[in-house]
Amino acid sequence: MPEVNLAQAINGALDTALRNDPRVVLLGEDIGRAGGVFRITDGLRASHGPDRVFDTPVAESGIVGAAFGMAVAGMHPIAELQFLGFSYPAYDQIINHVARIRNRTNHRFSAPMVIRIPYGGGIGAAEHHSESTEAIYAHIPGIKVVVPSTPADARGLLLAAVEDPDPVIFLEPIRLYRAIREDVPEAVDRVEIGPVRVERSGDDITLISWGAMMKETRAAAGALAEDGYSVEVIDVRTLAPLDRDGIVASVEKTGRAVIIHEAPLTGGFGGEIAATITERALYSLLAPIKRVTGWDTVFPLKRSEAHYLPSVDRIVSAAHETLEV
Amino acid sequence: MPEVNLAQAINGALDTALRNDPRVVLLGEDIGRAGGVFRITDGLRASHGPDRVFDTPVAESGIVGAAFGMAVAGMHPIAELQFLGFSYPAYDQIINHVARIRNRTNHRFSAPMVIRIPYGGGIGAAEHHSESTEAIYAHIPGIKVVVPSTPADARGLLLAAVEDPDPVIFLEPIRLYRAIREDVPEAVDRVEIGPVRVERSGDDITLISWGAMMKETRAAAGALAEDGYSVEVIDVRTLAPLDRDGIVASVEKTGRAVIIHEAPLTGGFGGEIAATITERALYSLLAPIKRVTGWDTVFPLKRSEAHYLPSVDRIVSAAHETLEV
Amino acid sequence: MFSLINPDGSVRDRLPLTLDEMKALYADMVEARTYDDKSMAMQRQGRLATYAPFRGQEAAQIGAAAALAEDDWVAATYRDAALNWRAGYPWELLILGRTGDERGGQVPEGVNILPPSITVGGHMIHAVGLSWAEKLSGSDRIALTSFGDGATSEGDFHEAMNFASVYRTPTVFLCQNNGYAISYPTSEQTRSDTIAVKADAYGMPGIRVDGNDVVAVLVAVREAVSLARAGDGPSLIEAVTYRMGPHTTADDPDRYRDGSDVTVWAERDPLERVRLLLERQGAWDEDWQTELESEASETIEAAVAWAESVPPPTFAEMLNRVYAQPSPALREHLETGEPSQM
Amino acid sequence: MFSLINPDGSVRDRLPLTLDEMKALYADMVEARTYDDKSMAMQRQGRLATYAPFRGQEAAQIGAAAALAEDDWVAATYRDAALNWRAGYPWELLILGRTGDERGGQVPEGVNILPPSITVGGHMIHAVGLSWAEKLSGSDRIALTSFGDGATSEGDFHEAMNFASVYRTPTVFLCQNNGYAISYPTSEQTRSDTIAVKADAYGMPGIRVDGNDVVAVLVAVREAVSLARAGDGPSLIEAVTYRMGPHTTADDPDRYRDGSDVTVWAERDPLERVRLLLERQGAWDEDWQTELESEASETIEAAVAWAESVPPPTFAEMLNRVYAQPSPALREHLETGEPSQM
Ligand SMILES: Cc1ncc(C[n+]2csc(CCOP(=O)(O)OP(=O)(O)O)c2C)c(N)n1
Ligand SMILES: Cc1ncc(C[n+]2csc(CCOP(=O)(O)OP(=O)(O)O)c2C)c(N)n1
Ligand SMILES: [Mg+2]
Ligand SMILES: [Mg+2]
Repeated sequence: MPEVNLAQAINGALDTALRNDPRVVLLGEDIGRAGGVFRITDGLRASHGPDRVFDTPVAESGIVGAAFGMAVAGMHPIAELQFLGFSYPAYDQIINHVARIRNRTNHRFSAPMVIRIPYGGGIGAAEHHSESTEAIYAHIPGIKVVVPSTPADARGLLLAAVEDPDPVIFLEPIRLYRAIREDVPEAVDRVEIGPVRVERSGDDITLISWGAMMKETRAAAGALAEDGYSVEVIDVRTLAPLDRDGIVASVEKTGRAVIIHEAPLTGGFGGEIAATITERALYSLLAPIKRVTGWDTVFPLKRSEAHYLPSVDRIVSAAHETLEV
Repeated sequence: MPEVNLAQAINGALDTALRNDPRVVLLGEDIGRAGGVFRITDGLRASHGPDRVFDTPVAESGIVGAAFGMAVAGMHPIAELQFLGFSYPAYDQIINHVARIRNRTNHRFSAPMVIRIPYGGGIGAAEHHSESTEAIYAHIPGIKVVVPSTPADARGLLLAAVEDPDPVIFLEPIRLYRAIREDVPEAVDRVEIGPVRVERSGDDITLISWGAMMKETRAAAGALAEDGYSVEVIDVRTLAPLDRDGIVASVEKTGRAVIIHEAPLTGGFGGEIAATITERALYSLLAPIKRVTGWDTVFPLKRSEAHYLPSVDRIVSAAHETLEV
Repeated sequence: MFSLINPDGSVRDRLPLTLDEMKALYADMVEARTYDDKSMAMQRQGRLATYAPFRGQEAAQIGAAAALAEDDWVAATYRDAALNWRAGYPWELLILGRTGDERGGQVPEGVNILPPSITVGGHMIHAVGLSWAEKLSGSDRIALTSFGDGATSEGDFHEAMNFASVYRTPTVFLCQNNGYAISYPTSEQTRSDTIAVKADAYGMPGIRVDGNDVVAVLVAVREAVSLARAGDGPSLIEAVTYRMGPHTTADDPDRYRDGSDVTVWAERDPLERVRLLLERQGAWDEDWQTELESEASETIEAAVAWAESVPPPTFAEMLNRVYAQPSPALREHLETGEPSQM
Repeated sequence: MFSLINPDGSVRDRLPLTLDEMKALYADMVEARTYDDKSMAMQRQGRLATYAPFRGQEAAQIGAAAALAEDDWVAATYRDAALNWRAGYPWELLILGRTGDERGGQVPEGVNILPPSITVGGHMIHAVGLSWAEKLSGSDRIALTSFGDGATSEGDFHEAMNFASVYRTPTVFLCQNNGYAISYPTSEQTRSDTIAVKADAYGMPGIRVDGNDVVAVLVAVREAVSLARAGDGPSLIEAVTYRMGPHTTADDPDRYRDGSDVTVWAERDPLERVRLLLERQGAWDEDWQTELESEASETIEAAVAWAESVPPPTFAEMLNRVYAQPSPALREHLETGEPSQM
């Protein structure tokens, strides 16, 4: 699978999972004949049959609840919810059932399943199509929350998610689906769910982000490097479980951190990361931590989108303020 | 209304609201004839009639969605959801509709409504009855999130919520319903939604909490005072909008902070507060901020409840560690 | 299935409308189709965000809206521009919304129409709440909610139908069964023979009507509106129609349907049968058609021009519409946030 | 309404059961009632958390469970202890659960019963998924889900019914219509004449059965189970019954019902009619009754004794059951968290 984009990497991983494990089935709205609204499941119904890849009624709670039942009965379903903004009707099933079955049966039953959800803005989409509410999932014990930002991670983390004994929310950055291509050998099988990926090493400052915002974060790191700074970039990749050690180790080294996410500031997952750093690396901090995030508003429509999304400039200037302390 | 507990204060505020404003109606499961599972609406159907106080089918999305429609049409509905753990079926309505109508119509329509929800553990209740997932609401732009911890605040904040032009989630700490009595004159009309309440002034350390955990926080403050420390206690009261200035001012004075909440650590609202302090008062900090919270697990059943709930001891020892830096 | 006008323009029964009223309905459908065509073209030019065309559904939408009083409530969907417009939503605001501007939802005072719902299923209960409030306040305003076949699979459909029947709210449920929820055919979405029959589960009247017959829809919705206004509670109307175009401009229907149905339904075109009917009565000619089309074109062009002349929302506007008064965080954003470069 | 045994013990039709089978059903109901009474008493002594009694609903529960195969899936509610037990859930684990211990949900291998659902409505779709998985894997296992009248108001009921019918999953939907959702009477929850009729909205067979007639319930559920096992899809059974006790030990029914209905339903007691039937056939006497009761008492006492002998979960146990492997945060909690004083 050389040189694929993120969308193709996910398609390939789904194909591999369906091929390797008869317990894997796919279900979701328009994922069969139409191949999904982002074509992520393109061709899978044709190659694996209508008894492996199911189109479903428009009923998110039903999709997740049915997949949950299947998982408890021993299958490894992969459900797709069409957009993160349409995952909320399934929130009750996820928090009250999917996340809890192991706990409430003391391991007797479990729900090895994946819920794939495209998320994030940047494509001028309609209302509810640009959500970045990962924080409401990362807070819930019993599930894992994974957000890849590269084709290789997408493939590796998805294959790991499918094999994970616990349920995994797999968030797919819409605006990166076709933004980056990279060589993803089929042999890249699993990427461990948990550890952050240090994408770039540096000594002066740590930029911390995940998913779609990695694009701007990388660009900001490049710009700062041109200004002569040595920048470390961390792709968190897994919000739950959170690799606190990985993050703290980096900030202990650099003494400075900027956290970048697309969700609104207040209650965003950046708060957790900033709190963690303060608790564990206070004496290493050379400057206040900064968060560069979406504003405390509803993700806007196309004409205001550029006002909302954290820009490379905002990241660079936050980094400068941090560096100049 | 002299010497009432928190439950009675809320009942009294609902009665006042129904009396003062014909636009106010109440709806929810078992709130009418039965007076609510916690008897918070006791007597209100009898005194205001079945056209003001509605029992509803067991359908949380329906309750919130119908209340939303009523609010858009000019009423001021107060919906009750029976427990925070049963609010998730309504999450989609709250996040996608209630919180957004003003934004998506540029103020043409709005949803002046209150959603009352008992929350929190400590009474040995069944699964889903002890949730403390305030963080998933406090992150959502367009709504306000209020959590009283005293009878006077409960009355004052509820009356303010009813008059608020925007939707308010009103979280009621179950285990404080009947725990404290206080004199609540009927004249106490509104307590502004927003500002924190400095419940106790001190110079050595700030304890920050809200809602049900205020009880343990108060006890811990008492214990620390006996040990000779001067303790400041902040009742956040309003999680959204968050009074960052109030919190930062206190920590700038004391230099030390312990944040206490019942929800699991990771992604809890304490992260936001700790992040805020680090961003704005880093140079005042004399010690790392500590969070004393629930563990990263599902709120347990009765026999494990004492393992889970943050105890006075845990708060006191976290404070000691902070003070001894 | 209740139907009054055959595809060839002959009628099954006396129509309860004057010729002028028929002509007005036809003119409205022509205007709506002009809007739809224009929007498809604009989207292709990058001037609109994704667009969901309603071609083929004009009769269902215009017929339903024509049954409403001016100040009735409407809660409809992204595909219901014709319905919303006929109910009072100005074209220019519908277009402004489709350019990706929240101010498109800011309908004039007196127009009681919620912005088109993008979530499938969530808005039906709003119509229940709106009309419940009217009932409680003693007004005779009712609410109509329009939704697709796909929306009937959502739990929210069930809760809305149940609340409406339990509280006997003056609500009209209009389902435009256009054959698909994106790629998923109605025939697979449910095992009930019709959508109308689902009303039985709520002890509510349910009727199936030819959705491509503007008069049949008008009559059916009028009946439901009268029941509601008279205090006799809600009804469900299933308007059987067909989505002639793609789901949205981002969709490729060839992936899930061959052209055969489209051909069949083209013969049942909702405009054509009224044109034939009028022609039979000597009330249609080419000149009038040309006049209608050019007037419609001008109207829509003017609406487009207006919408495109609206300056984009400022950074401050974006932040000032979340709450009645911006929160402290929003006030900080306003002070310190750097407006981005558009 | 389908019914076979009259309240006076006379039968309407030949019963498809042997006398021994009838006696066994009776014995099961006696054992269940013993458990229920005992649980009420224990809760009053503070030995159980809130308890939801099923008195009056024994026939619906025992009859339904008796129609299942040993390894069929069951997804039922907090009120379904009798059903769960008869389907294989050990009393001692049901009791352990009610003392407030998650290990009560850890049923033995081979028992395919989910822990009692506390959320209303959420678990029905699980039965759909469970049985769908069995269908896909070619097994002939089916799933039964039990729920109350109140649960039919939730959107999740609709989605579960729809998925089951769309995918023709081998699922049996058993609604125990016991007259109330806490304080809210069934008659107000919906405007449909029955709950069974709601099946029509899904093209699914629906039947209404006397829920206090253990044989009628058994026959109806058996029929639904056969359909499901034969690949003929799901069914809905409405078992009409009455909750004789409070909603839970925290409830005071005097707030919302006068005693009159209770008196009426007391005459329709599900145990008494079988006792009368057996007595008519010379298959019941006081001695046997005493024997049944004392055996049941011993069984339940032993189960209680076992449950109460289980040491409370440790701090580590609490944290070790969230994931297959504890997360780093949980590992830290395990190291640094101070177990509280119980
Ligand atoms: C809650 C929710 N889930 C999924 C979607 C994505 N989606 C948009 S339109 C659509 C199909 C709706 O079909 P139908 O109700 O028949 O309306 P139509 O588009 O045919 O007019 C879907 C699944 C959505 N908008 N909202
Ligand atoms: C989602 C949800 N909402 C509300 C509740 C609170 N509650 C517990 S039982 C109950 C009534 C259920 O009535 P019904 O389905 O008829 O079952 P019954 O108790 O009569 O057996 C309610 C509202 C809940 N447990 N879950
Ligand atoms: Mg459709
Ligand atoms: Mg009931």
